[in-house]
Amino acid sequence: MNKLINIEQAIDLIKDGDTIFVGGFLGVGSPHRLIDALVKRGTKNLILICNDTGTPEVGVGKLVVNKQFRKIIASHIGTNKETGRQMMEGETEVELVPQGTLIEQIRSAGYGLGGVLTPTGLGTEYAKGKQIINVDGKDYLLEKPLFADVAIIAATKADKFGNLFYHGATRNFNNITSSAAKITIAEVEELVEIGDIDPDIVHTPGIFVEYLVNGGK
Amino acid sequence: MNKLINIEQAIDLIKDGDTIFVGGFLGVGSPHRLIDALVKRGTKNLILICNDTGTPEVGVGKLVVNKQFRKIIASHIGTNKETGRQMMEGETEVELVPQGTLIEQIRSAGYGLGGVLTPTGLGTEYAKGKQIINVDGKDYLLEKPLFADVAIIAATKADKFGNLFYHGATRNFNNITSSAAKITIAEVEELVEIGDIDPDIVHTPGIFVEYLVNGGK
Amino acid sequence: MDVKSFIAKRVAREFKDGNLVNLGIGLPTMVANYVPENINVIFQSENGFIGLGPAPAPEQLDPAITNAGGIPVTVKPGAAFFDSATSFGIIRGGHVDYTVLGALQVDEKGNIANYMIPGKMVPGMGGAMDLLTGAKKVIVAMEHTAKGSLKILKKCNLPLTAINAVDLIVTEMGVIEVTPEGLVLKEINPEYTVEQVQAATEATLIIKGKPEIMKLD
Amino acid sequence: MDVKSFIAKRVAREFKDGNLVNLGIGLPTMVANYVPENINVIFQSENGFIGLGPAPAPEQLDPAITNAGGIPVTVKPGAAFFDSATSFGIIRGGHVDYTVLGALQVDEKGNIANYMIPGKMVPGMGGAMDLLTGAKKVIVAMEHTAKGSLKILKKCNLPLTAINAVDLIVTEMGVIEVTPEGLVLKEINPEYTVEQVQAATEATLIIKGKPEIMKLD
Repeated sequence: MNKLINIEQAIDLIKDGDTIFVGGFLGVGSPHRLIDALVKRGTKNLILICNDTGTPEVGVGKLVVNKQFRKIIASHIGTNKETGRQMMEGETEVELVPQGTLIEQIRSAGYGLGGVLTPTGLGTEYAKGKQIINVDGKDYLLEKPLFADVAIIAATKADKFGNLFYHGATRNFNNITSSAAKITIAEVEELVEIGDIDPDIVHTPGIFVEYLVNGGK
Repeated sequence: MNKLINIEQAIDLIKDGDTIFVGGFLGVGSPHRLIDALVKRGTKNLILICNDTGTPEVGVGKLVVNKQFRKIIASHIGTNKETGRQMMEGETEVELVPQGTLIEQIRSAGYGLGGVLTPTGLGTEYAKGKQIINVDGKDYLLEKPLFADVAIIAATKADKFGNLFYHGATRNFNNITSSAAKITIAEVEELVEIGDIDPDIVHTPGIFVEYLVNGGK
Repeated sequence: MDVKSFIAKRVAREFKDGNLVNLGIGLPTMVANYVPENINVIFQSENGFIGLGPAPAPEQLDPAITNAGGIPVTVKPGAAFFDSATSFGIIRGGHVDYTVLGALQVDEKGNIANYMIPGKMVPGMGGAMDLLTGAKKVIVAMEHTAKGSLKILKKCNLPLTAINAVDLIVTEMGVIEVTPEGLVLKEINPEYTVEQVQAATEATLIIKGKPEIMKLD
Repeated sequence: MDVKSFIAKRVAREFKDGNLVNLGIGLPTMVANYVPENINVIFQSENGFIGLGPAPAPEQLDPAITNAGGIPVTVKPGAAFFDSATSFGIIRGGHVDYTVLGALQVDEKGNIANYMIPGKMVPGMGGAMDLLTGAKKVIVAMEHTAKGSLKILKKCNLPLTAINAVDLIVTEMGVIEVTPEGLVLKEINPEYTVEQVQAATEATLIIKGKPEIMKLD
């Protein structure tokens, strides 16, 4: 059960056409080395599910600039003009989802739910085409699960079983996406021995993490 | 914003007829001093929402023995014969809910969802009367939010703002129920100053906790 | 005092001791600078924490601690970090007392448009739809017009971020409350007449007696 | 070796290195004692952790670390504690490889009844419905009959805990696989004949060639 692989082995796991989760919020808590290696590899026709598309120079935005996505599902693309350009010119399909809905959709996938009901977006254009379900007199949108083939995430610390610990605001989407991908690869700043993370403070149980990449600080 | 109150003040906050969440799993992680004080006070006609009903001598089971509930919503009552007796003899209404469904119903209430869709219980008597929703060809039960007036929970450590930390398996329902009650009262083993719990390891943000009771070990 | 600071200072007067507040990017962020010293307001950052503090001194800078705009910040004692699911549970679940956002348009039903101009600017809703749906009170903080073009309308014509969401509009001209009857001019900047404010507002302002003078202290 | 240990030992042979396994109360708990030494199996405890270890020595006893039956246990290095929402996310989300439970009745459709006898015993489903729905493989570990009364039926007549859920039935008489065609007797305890096993089974056993001899090592 050795989960530690090198970056090239990690990138081998992402195939043309795959749907990928990428952790991070405007690049904070993103797996930067994995992203750089994926840019270098040039894997194409990917579907991205991510909170945002970073900037052209930071985080997942580099993959946008390199035109590796055929579709992007995100809550915000305003910090990366290239995403907007590709959308406007019809090069890349972009689906915008409210941030709180997006994370619940991913959680539904990872946690075995058929979806959740949320009031967010009711009455707006976002709601068009979505099923409305009335619960005790109140309307909600039915939001379905979102799965991925591979999640690439970042963590501050990991033990060799894959238990993850995040510092500061880097937890964001990393924690939940690990539960909803067939393969989760965590790029970690610090790798410690099994038993070196107090079980009370593990943020992501190691069972959600298939592979570890030692990313350094 | 002084959240620290004594046990009598805490029990004053629970009124006859209230719906209460009680944290704990077979008494592990239950607020034992608050329960004892509530037994002594004898507040009546309560609705209980709890994982289980403990045993006649341990945890929330003492409140069952004292006949303080008109209704009990729980996943398991088998360790407390008195709950079964009250149910069989029609003294107390008992609604049994799968454990994973129960915690999602409480989370839905606290997290602003209209409910979740789960496959758990499909095709069984539990599903009778529940709305079935088909998502992409698969059936799910619609499970609605469960709110409470007061949550009484237990934590290992708290700072004076109400940030909570749990040791071991005591987290169980305590963490989530705090989000779904109008008033949450946490009985804590150790009370520390604000700033004395590392923000990275807080399990329950203090905004979910209205009152603290110093319970001691 | 410049116009933006004036608006931010007036918004800050709405808060009460212990309130949990989320501030949007831009002008709303400035509100934090004007919270009265005699009250304790707690700020939430939707990327994953409660207890947002001021910008760091160079030696305090921690790349893992940024606000929702990706800008380095600090956290105050008693802070707690969490993942995006918890963050938006707090938001959607009604645990945020005030959200302060800018707007492209607001109308007399409390509808708000602030996330896209079709064909021109499509940044995405980020967390705005959830905040508008979930926060107990929504304050729009913005300049009264956009270089003369009206923003407070009878009916928004840009895609809505949320319906019936706005409670209060604070501009450099006055303070407008959204009521079931329409927009009530509650306070006015003495540098303007009621007629001037109405001329800068497409919706008909309801005047109940004489509007109070906008107070900043 | 007594009957229960015999069954537990055979069940343990199903596991592969790295499997995540949840063991029910009673006989299934004994399975942990027989995991082959050359593989590493990880146990989940639905009250909130992964990494369940053996019973504590007196000096190791920690009242916060108990199994789902409330019995003190230990955790192994690499363990992680979490709340009930995460615990059942792991269960419902298909992350548990095997769940091992007892049963009152099982039938040829893989239906299982193990949580109540109406009017007699209504303990509640606890986490069983979620485990039966979510685990990748469900193993029923039980004595073949209850003091002579049949338990492996054509059709369960007690209220079901889950439909089409069971994959494998391990008893002291043999190993039975639930297939779309019905129950296949895969292995037999050489102390019994096929006729004896069939006589103790209401459902018709499908025999494909000669059943293998039950092996425990």
